[in-house]
Amino acid sequence: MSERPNVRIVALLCRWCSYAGADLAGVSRMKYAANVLPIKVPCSARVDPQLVLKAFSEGADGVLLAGCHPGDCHYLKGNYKALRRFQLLKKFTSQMGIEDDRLRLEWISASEGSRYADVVNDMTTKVAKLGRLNWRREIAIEA
Amino acid sequence: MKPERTKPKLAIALGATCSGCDYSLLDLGAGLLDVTDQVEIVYWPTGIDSKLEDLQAVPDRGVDLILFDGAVVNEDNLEMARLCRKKAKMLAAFGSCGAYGGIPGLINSGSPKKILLEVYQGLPTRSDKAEALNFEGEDALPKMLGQAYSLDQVVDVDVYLPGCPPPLKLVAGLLTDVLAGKAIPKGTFYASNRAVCYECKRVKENKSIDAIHRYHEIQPDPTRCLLEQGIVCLGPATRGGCDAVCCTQNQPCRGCMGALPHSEDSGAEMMSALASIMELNNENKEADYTGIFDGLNDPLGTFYTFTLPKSILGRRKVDQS
Amino acid sequence: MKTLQFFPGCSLQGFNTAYYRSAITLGNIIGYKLDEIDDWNCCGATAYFSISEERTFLANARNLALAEKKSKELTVACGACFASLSKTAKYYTDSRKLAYLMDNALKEAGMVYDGKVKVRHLLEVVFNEYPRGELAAKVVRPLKGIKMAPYYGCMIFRPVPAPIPRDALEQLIQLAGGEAIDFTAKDRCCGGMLVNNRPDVGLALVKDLLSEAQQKGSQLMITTCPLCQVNLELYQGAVNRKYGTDFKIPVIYFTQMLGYAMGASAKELMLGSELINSLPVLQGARVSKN
Amino acid sequence: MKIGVYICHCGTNIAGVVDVAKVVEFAATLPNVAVARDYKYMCSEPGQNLIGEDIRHLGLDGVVVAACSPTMHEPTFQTALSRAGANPYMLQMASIREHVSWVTSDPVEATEKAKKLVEAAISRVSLQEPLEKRRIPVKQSVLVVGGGIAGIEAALKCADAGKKVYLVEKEPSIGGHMAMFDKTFPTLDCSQCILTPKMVEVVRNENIELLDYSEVREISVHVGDFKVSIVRKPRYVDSSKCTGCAVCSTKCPGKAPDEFNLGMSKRKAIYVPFPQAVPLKAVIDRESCLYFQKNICKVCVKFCSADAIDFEQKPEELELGVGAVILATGFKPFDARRVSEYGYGKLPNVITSLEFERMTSASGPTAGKIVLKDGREPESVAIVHCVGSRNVNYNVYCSKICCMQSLKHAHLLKEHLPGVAVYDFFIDMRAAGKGYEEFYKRVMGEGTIMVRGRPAYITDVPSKPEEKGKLVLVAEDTVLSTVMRYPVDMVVLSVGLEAGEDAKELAHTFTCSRTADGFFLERHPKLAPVSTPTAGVFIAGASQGPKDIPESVAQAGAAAAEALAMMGKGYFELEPYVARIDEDLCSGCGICLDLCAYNALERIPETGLTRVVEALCQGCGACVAACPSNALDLDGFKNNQIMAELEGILA
Repeated sequence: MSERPNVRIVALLCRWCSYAGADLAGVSRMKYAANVLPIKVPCSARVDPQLVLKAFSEGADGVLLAGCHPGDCHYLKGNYKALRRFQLLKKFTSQMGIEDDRLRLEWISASEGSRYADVVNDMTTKVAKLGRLNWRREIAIEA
Repeated sequence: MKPERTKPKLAIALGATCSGCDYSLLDLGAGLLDVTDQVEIVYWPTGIDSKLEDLQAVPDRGVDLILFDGAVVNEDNLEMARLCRKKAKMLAAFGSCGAYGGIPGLINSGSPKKILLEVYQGLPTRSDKAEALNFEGEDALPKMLGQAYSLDQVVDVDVYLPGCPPPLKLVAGLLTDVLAGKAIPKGTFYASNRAVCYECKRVKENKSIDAIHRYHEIQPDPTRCLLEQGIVCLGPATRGGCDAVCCTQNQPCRGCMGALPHSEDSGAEMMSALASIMELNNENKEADYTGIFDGLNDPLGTFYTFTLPKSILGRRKVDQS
Repeated sequence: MKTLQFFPGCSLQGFNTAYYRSAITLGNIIGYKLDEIDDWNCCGATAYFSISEERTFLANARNLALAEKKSKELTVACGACFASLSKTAKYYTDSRKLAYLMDNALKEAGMVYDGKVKVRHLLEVVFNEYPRGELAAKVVRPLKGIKMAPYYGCMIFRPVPAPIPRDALEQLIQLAGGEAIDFTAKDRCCGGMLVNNRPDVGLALVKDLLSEAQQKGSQLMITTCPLCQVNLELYQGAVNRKYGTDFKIPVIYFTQMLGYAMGASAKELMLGSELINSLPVLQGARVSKN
Repeated sequence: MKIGVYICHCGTNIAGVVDVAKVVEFAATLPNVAVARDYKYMCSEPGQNLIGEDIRHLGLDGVVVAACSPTMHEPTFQTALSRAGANPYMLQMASIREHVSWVTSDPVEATEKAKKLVEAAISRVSLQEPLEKRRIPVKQSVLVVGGGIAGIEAALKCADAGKKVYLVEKEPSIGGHMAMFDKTFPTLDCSQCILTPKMVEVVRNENIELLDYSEVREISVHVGDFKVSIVRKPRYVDSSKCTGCAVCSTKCPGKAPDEFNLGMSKRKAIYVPFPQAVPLKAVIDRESCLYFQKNICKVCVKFCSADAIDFEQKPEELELGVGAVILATGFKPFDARRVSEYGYGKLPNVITSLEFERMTSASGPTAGKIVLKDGREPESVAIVHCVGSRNVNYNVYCSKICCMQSLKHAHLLKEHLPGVAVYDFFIDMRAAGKGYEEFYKRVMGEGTIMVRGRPAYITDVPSKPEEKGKLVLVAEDTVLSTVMRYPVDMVVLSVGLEAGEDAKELAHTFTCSRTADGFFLERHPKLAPVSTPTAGVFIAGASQGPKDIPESVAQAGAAAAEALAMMGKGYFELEPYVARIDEDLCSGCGICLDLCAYNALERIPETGLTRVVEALCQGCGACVAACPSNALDLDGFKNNQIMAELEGILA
């Protein structure tokens, strides 16, 4: 990444796979964009769509959901629910004019530190292309 | 003359509304007469012969209760909302439009400008497409605001009476409380704190659905939960108080009573719930969920019919163009 | 009828038209069409390569960028082209530095490459895209009793191995009715350019291959790479002179072999155009058939 | 609300990139922050005391530690809090090492990000509530999966500690790969001789229930009480009667390749896997048994004096409840066929290291003679290292044992056939281990020719007369940097170690993950090498990664210790993260009921509303996110807490 994009990406990471994967990226000293702001959740299935919408309305330019690979969910079947919710939510957010690249779901296992770094970098570049979302400004009450 | 003065003053004002809420009051039937006996209606354009001046004439905070129905989409609505706030001791967001933005709130799914043009010029039935809109002069159209707002997004609101229209027993409830001079804490909702399902008599067995059906596509079993039959019913995410009137009529709930307490966004709540139980029996590594929501072409319209302005995102992203 | 975006490379157009022609003919039989990419350039293999590998990647970046415009896949028949193209594609995704260099080079030419192209060798396509049963059903002229040496050459498996089992060619030979010898040298070096600039090394390598083929009694050698074909066939004389051997083994392409078994005419496959005519061997099969 | 904020330098790990002073200064300005400090090593004793002091003197009720990842030190600081009398769950960590200083090059960006994470932690902690760990009783029994050396060792250790142990082995006998070896490096003591006593002990020990010829079908993961269902395959021999005399197999006409000798010899349809097998009981293999195939014969029945033969035996299903699980499912040798250029499977005298082990073993197919397929003794043998290892086309990792194994083979060759010429082809000689380097020196001293180079290919095609009838290895001797041809009689391929075939399913059954190369993933590479993310499931031996015998044994001990510690405590402390339901908000819509993978949600018959069965709740929060009336919430991960963190992070 040549230019330093000022976009902010909230990453909701399941604590068993993806957060551990992010830790591994750290332990392996992989450098990636500082734009990503991690939040630890017990499972990708804990992520309430409201949280995602809130993130956007609070000023996030992108939201990354990450969980264990299908079949590897620490809670057996949480990530399937996350996947289905994501699909429906995505339909809605695109109706609301939020570009595709701003909302993303990835399976990142505890051993995929490099994958985490790559996803973050890739997403940062893509979101940076779209620029800031500045949601709050646009629903500010006029008059 | 004396009792006259002691009569509490009532006004019913309108924003962007179909006035359905007003008319629904007529369902009080003879009851309405009792009301009119006990209160002095200072302003109710749809009900009695009254003019804006009548309301303006009242001293500030001179009206005990103002029911404001309708969303705020243009400068007239805004002006009226502010006037009501000024004149009212207690201001009630009356109906789903007042409380959440309601149907007019759906203009937030696009840009007001586009919608104006569509309505006033784009309509296929209009011959004079060329005619320009005038927002100036005598017969000027009120200027549109950037988007639609619920009443409490533009002025302070004391109580809420959601519903499209609000269930009569709740309206009666509010009036009785006011007449009884009962202290009503700010932000009170005249609605249930539990979801519609609590009032819905349908049998709930097993919430896991394999397909979503449009209402006309199937013959729903009148005794079983509609959602379990694959019909998108917003009951679980919607305030009760309506006695599940729609579901009782074999119609899915469309969410007019709005989000439950502690919940900011009934639409998101419902999407999450629905997606959670969809294909629930098909959770395995090979499961392919692509296209399982193809039956739901318009989540926005389906889950935010009445609540878009009050939802978390509130409106569609404004395209920079 | 699949359409395969195709990179012929210099040798298929020049010295080894037989390979190109037979590839097209085979396609007409089993159902693919070769769609040559416009304005492709040298794949940078051979000499180029050993002088500046980086240049090779840049040259290929252009080919890949061209390819990407049309499709995410690029099929190649020449082993050398396959090696250098697939290598470039792999390194583009693996190495940030090379990706950077390639992007810049392309920018100069006002082109972009997104790293999406999958480079495939024709052998792999034929093997993976068409069920063996289906292919076998098309065989009308089984090459009964012909012993063949399946020779992959070194490039199909190096450095980016094509996703096929190491006996893919054997399987194809068998379904064509032929008999594949157990050719331990099947993926060894044919000498490449060394036959010219280091004959002592190059010819020795050619000799090794031929002698195993001969000792195991193969009447035909089946290749998947034009360079191998040339080295194995053209230099048999030189090898014989140098080592006092008596090799005389025709060397043909797997496309010709399959095409022939599937009933295409020698002409359509340019069979017989070799220096060591393969037709007597192939026709030998037809005779012994009944 | 009084919050203390503590920023760790972690030496230079954090302070080297993040401007700690700035972060402290910033934190101090935030609401509810009573004190903000930094310290070189927060996890150190003085660092922890710092927190303790402030809690006592300033009466902090919330603590934010910005340091390494919570995965690393959350427990440490939680303890620090409780020691000081605060509730351990009033802690929130901001990972400014793994998530900031280690991954961000630009100090400015790093400091900014650190600030954001700290602010988020502060606004979250101010909404956190005191929580109590849940105590789940732990069953006093262990399930050990796999009867190789690691499994045996772990089983014995647990049994010696007086715990009930179920040892499951899918083969008819325990012993695993070690039972197949002849000698062990570097001490060269006989593998069987040191293993068999342990194998026998397994059956002697009354605390161990050996479930041979059995497989784990499924397991329901409930911490402290795993419900395991095991299938016992039919031996068609009544183990309680069989004496292992093996008369049956001497008489049996049915023949099949002998698995234990890797098919180098034949065994009968009814057979005892190997002389030292445990249990020493016969087993019938349906495929080669004439009775099962043609419904004839029954010779075994005639000759079995104990009349133990029972053709009617059916697969048996057992249900167990155990408190801990130790996975010791071992490895699978790399399939040498995949390296086509070495011609294994085509060239008769190219064999694998394991086959060589059987050959040199006195009880093996050749009764300990090293011979070629035609029975001749080889005059020259080549040993090839790293077959399938350290190679992008197969496995990138080093299989660790092959170097020593190859050296051992070189030695054995010299021992069995004094005159033999031995070539040892290696890439790098990795002899790290006690007495290993010495052994390497010794073998070199014995005249083995070391060739530093990986053979390009092996062929039986001679290019000069002296190569006739030989196997020719063509390799570059990288020391002489010339390509050489080595004609030999026999080639031994030192095949690498791979994760077992069933590793994938096992990982899935026991809900533990695997590394990219397929071996089981430990919870922490340094600090929890035998634990898995699933509490109560431990790993030992080569199922976690290539290992030699001493390491496997050591690891088995460690796994046993972990399991015993858990059982010794008697209860398992479960994080207090459970779903709670507000019955005044629940409408009984039932959305949540079927979502729960642990059936922790049930309908209250009287009211029709939902209730949470705390003991079963694992705290994933799937129901919480689904609940459309926000009646459900998750302790420790409440909606408002996550929202607060979100607002803080985006502030």
